[in-house]
Amino acid sequence: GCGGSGDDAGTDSGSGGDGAKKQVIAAIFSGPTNDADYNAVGLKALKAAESAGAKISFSEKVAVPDVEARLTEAVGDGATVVWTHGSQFYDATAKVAKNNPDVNFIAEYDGVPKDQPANVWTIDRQFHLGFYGMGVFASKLSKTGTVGYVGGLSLPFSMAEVHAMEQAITDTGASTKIKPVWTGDFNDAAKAQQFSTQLLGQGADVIVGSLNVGSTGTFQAFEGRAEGDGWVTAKYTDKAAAAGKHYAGSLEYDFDKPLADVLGKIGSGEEKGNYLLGFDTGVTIKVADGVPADVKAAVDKAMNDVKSGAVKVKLDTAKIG
Amino acid sequence: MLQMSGIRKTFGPVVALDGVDFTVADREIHGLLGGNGAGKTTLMNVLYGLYAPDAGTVSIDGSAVDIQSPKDAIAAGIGMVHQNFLQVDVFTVAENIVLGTDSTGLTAADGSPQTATQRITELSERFGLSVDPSARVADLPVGVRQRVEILKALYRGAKVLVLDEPTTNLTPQEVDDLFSSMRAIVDDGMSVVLITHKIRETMEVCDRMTVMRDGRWIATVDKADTTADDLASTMIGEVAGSDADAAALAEAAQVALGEEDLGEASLTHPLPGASEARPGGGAADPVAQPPARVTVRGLTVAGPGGKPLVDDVTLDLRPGEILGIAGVAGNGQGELAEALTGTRTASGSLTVDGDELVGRPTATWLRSGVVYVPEDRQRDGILPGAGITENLVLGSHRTRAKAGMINWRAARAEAVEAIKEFSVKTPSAATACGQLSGGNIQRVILARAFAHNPKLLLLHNPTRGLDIRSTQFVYDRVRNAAAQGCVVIVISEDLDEVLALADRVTVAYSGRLVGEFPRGEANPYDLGRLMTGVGA
Amino acid sequence: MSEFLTLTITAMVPFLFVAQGTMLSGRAGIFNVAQEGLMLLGAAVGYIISLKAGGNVVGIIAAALAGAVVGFILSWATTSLRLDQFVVGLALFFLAGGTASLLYRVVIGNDEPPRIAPLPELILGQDAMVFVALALSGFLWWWLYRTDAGMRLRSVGENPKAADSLGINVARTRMWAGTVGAALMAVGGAYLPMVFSGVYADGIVAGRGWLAIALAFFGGWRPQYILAGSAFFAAMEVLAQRAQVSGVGIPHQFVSMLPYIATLAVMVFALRWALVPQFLGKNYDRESRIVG
Amino acid sequence: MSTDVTQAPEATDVTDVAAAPPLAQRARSLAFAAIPYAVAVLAAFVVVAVLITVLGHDPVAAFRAVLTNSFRNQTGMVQTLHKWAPLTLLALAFAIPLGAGRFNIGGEGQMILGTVGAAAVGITMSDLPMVILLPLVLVVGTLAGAVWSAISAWLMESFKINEILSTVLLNFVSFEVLDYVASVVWSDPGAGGAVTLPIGEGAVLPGIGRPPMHTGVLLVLLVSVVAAVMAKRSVAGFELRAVGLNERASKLHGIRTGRVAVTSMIVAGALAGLAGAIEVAGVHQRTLEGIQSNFLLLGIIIGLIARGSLTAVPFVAFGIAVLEVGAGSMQRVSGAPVEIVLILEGLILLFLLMSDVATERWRRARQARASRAKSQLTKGAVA
Ligand SMILES: Nc1ncnc2c1ncn2[C@@H]1O[C@H](COP(=O)(O)OP(=O)(O)OP(=O)(O)O)[C@@H](O)[C@H]1O
Ligand SMILES: Nc1ncnc2c1ncn2[C@@H]1O[C@H](COP(=O)(O)OP(=O)(O)OP(=O)(O)O)[C@@H](O)[C@H]1O
Ligand SMILES: [Mg+2]
Ligand SMILES: [Mg+2]
Repeated sequence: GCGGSGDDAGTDSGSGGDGAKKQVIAAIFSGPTNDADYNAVGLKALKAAESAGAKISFSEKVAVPDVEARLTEAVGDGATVVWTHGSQFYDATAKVAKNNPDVNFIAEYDGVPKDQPANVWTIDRQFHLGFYGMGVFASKLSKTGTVGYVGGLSLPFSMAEVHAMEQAITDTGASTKIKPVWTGDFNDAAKAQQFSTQLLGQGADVIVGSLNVGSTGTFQAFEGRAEGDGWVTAKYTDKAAAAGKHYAGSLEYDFDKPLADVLGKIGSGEEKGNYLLGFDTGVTIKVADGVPADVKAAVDKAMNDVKSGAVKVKLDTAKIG
Repeated sequence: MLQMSGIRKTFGPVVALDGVDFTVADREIHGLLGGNGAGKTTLMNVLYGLYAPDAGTVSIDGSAVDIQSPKDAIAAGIGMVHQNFLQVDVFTVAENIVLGTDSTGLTAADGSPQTATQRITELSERFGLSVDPSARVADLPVGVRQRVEILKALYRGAKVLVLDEPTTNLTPQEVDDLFSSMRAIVDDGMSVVLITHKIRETMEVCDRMTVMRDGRWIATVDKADTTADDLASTMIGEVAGSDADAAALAEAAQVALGEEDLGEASLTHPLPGASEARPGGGAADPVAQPPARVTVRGLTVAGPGGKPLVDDVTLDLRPGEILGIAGVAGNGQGELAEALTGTRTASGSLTVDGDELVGRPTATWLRSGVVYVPEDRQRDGILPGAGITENLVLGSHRTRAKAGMINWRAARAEAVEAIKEFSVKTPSAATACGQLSGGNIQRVILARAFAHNPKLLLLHNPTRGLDIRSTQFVYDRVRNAAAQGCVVIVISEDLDEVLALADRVTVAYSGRLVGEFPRGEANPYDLGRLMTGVGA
Repeated sequence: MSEFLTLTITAMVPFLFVAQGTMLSGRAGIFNVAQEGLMLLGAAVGYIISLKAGGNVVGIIAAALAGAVVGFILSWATTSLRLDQFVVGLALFFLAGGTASLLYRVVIGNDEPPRIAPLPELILGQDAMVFVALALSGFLWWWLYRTDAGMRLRSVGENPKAADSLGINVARTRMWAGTVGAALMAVGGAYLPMVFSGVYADGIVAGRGWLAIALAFFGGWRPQYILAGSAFFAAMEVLAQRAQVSGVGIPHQFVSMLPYIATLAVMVFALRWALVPQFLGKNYDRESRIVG
Repeated sequence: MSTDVTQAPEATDVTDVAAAPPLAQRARSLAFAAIPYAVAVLAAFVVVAVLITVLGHDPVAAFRAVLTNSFRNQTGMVQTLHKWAPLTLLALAFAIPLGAGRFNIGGEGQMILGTVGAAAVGITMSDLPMVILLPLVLVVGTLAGAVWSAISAWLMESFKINEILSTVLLNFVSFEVLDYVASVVWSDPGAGGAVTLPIGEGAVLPGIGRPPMHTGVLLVLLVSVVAAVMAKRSVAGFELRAVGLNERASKLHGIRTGRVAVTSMIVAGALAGLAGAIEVAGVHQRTLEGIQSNFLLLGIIIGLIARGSLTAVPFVAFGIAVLEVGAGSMQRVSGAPVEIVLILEGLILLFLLMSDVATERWRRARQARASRAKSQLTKGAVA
């Protein structure tokens, strides 16, 4: 033990404040918020919440083993809503949430978790939906009929992405082949460059990146190729400026609306729920200008089909490779 | 030409030099004498710029020089051969010699400097210091490495050459060669400072001598104005004033003086605590011979090229017997010593009190009372970074432990006792052993060896680098142990030492033991022939 | 040139710079363990300066200077103050890594980072730094084994006391070897954004600094073997990637172990070259009798 | 490297070496010894404060977070102790082989294997009752770590492969092992990272207090006491140190040096493995990518700051844990960029080491003055 004298001093300091229900939001990000990627998207949403009147604070570059400490401290400092951006943080979030029933938590999770605490909202990113569209996109773009998929870790969501792309190809009646590879690190651009180069060398002419800052490596692999000779896509943000002339577009995620929606529900007393991320709630495939119009049309159609329910994308996390 | 005055140097609480004055004249060989820890090495290290003095000045040819580093010393014409060689093992002889000089003229041919090689060859011929410039120093015997050290200094055009106990590592022949080289060097216009414990050597080669004691200058004398005995008593100091002590030190002084007729001397003047008192009595007492305590049968150490390093050694040693093994270095003594003490793999048999030990781990040998005092004390004898207490515990740490735990309080108390008993010069029992002077390190090793209550005690060059007083102390201790029934083997390149101590003398030659002389029947002449492979 | 060769060479270059830098410091006795941080700093500075000054050459020089500053601190703290080389190295790893991120944050802000121009190809489809790295390896070999200064440097790493007793300035030798070595490490880092990504990111080094230390040991701290070792390691890496791209039917995690396990396997059969400078990582104190 | 030897009381007279100084004096000298360290930390803060101010944030808030986070409530303390436990074990895993002159840079890989072993048992045998499962989880984790370091030890003894090389490479191999286990074998499909399924209820280390501190902390406390006693007093500890100080001499005096070195590596691996098992059973209830955090580097730093003294390791580890826990919250509290933390930690380390040198120089200068004065005095007396 560590001294039996104190009752927890910090916990209720926040709730006793001014009568207005001003939310105090603390966010946890896994990487640097200036990554122009997943964490930047998170910070943007947080800033939007601030503009809407909330008080905010955040920690970035938080490693999984440290997240519990950061969460507890945030609660201790009077946060009323704590948001962990990245589904690797779900477990710790749920654990801290159970210990702090007075505080609201927002976590991310791919699916619906078991034993979700009563004060936790989850955001389900449903990456497979987006990648269904990417499957159509890549398949349409490819002239060689081989598409490279470059992932980081071979996680279940990554498997689901590849399977969704395969489903899209089958649904559109194409015979495009997907070659998936995993670099072992979402942020290692050098590895991504090497893998992409090899994929291109092995006949792929479209690279679909499912990486974070490692994606710059996939762009670099096209260095020295003529314009129009192959395409590369990205995830999470618009990367047109960094990617160069082979950039076909990106599967973009915007958390402004999801976060605002969930905060709203929490404000209105709905403390637990699952928020689904999809083409109707902030996800979009943004196609670059140079891409042929028929491709763009096909992508738009795919997005609409998924949104309307005309197409059911299977969540398949079966192992590949 | 060289003058050091008022040199003071402290290491923490230790005052190593206390206002020392020292002068060297042109073209002289100047002996620097003194007991262990007297500060000889420290004084020369100050001269060479390795130690910054707390006070004092150095001047050369009348003008003061500021020596901050060896670079300055070299520039001032000072060369030094250190007590422990300072060589880069993986470099060749030539590379070691030219290292640090300007423009060595390296060629691509064999990585060794061409012009430099010429100069080295020329120097080595002129001063009789033959070396192979392209050999790797790690592969060379100590004698040659010694020459490399001297050549290093000569190559840099030293005017004053300091030799710190150069003879401890050399065979008698090599010592003679060294001395003639020194003469040649002086004839060439240089001066030499020779640090040694051997009065014979100083009397043989030096023009003047300075004696130091306890970090202070005691006396500087001309060879013409002194005798070996005078020098010995000056070195030993006030204590020598009392008759009892003087008598006790006489023998060691004799060894130090290196009197040629020592073999006889030891016969005609039986020394205190000598053979008669011992149970085994060796050859001097042929009537009541107890059975052998240590038997060695066909002990052999395989060598790399098929030729064994130790070749079929067979011995029977009675309790209390002291066996002396003489020999020129490099005849397998080191390997023999290690084989006899279980620190090197060997075939054959060795029993102590009937227990077969060959093939057992070293710890078992130790537990059976086999104790080894190795030749290279820095490398093999101590844990330099550990305190004296820990060093004294080394080897007995298992036997003294209870339930796997060592009682350090008791060990410390014992260490304090041992430091007193063996007169180890140290600020405390916790002082790192590596900081002690060469002689004091040996005292620690001996204190540890005797604390084991050995049944077989093997000493390899036990008094190398020790001053007269310490040497005598070792001899007394060895005889004492023998008197209690311990079998002692003394391997030494110092013939005088072997003759002074041993009941029986044999010679190591090319991995074998050749010849055997009971006490008193050995004479240096016969032994010398065996040692060089002429006799037997 | 075949794709395999090209990929191997490009993968080798950063390792080569960093491992040779490690070797150069190490042969003088300075065991630098801040590679990971120095590479990050080199990458950040190289990227930022290339971007702002509009040229890769300036970027590389700036990266080298930044690395040199860190190397100077390491050398000074370990020679003049005799601080523990390992701890100082790790402290500088934190400092350099932190500085890299901070610089990037302050200069680039939250915007999407613009890409810098890649290193132009020189001949054979290889960029100039490839040739610089190869020439550097050759030069280091020549310099270490064929010049007086090289011999002096080696003596300082093998037996500083002997070197000191011959008038060689141990501290000064270590100072500049540590400084230049660190500069090379930073150059190795600067290569990454210029060739692999076009931009800087915190994850860009991804453990390559630690691998470079292993490669210095792998190459027995000798420039010629480090060249061979880096080439071997890079080739194994590319081979493992090739296996995954072609699909070999084993989980890619096991395929990715190849370079590490192959390196260990080679070491088993190559005991002979596994030398380490005697005084690697040990500070020298002239007045101490205890070696190390 | 052995402090036990070199830090012994400064006695000038051999006879009083055995006597320890009185307690009060020791306490006072301890307090004095702490001053330079405090100054060092302060200096680092001053430098960083300037930086924070330049960047437009509030340094006072930042530092309040760093220093008080661990102590302001029980939560902070529990977090600190949860960090302390693996840090101490990893520091021991570095310091123990260091005693024998071997550099174990593989604590990270050994810890990862420990988490994998622990998770494997905890997941596959999740139905077993706690009395069986929990010890099994800890033991298997420990063994897995030991096996991993045994590979390096074997390569070191049998093939003379430098242990730095092999441990660094094996760390990279262990990342792949963890990746395979956490994203293929027992992957948790909902987690957005490489995370395994949770271990069984019976594999969880019980907590005490509120918020609960896992009992692994007590286990580590026990381990560090045993390690300290063993290092100071045991034959094994002595042999370890002897081998590190002079391998040849140790061998000649009956120590099986190869065996000592190998054992030290394996013990180190076992401790790192235990750290992994405790992280699994006490903190995460699963293993996951990144679970090793930066415990390896911090462990090395702790081991080196403690100068290989196993007694000092837990104390230094506590200091580093306070810093780590505090520094982590700095950004959220003050808004100062997170990189500042790295810079602060680097500076604190550098200044800590420098303060050592400064103290030593100051002490020597004082001693030299004193001894000169004394010699002047005696000379005067003689004259
Ligand atoms: N570097 C050092 N650090 C600490 N103490 C030292 C150092 N060098 C010498 N001393 C101490 O100074 C004293 C003089 O030592 P020095 O080596 O000069 O003696 P010496 O006359 O050469 O003895 P020996 O004949 O045994 O070699 C000794 O007490 C020794 O312990
Ligand atoms: N006769 C020679 N001709 C040309 N080059 C040589 C010759 N001998 C050695 N070298 C080169 O000199 C360098 C040192 O050679 P060697 O293989 O002996 O290294 P080493 O001695 O083991 O290394 P170190 O001296 O660093 O311990 C190598 O690059 C080797 O190729
Ligand atoms: Mg001496
Ligand atoms: Mg060589």
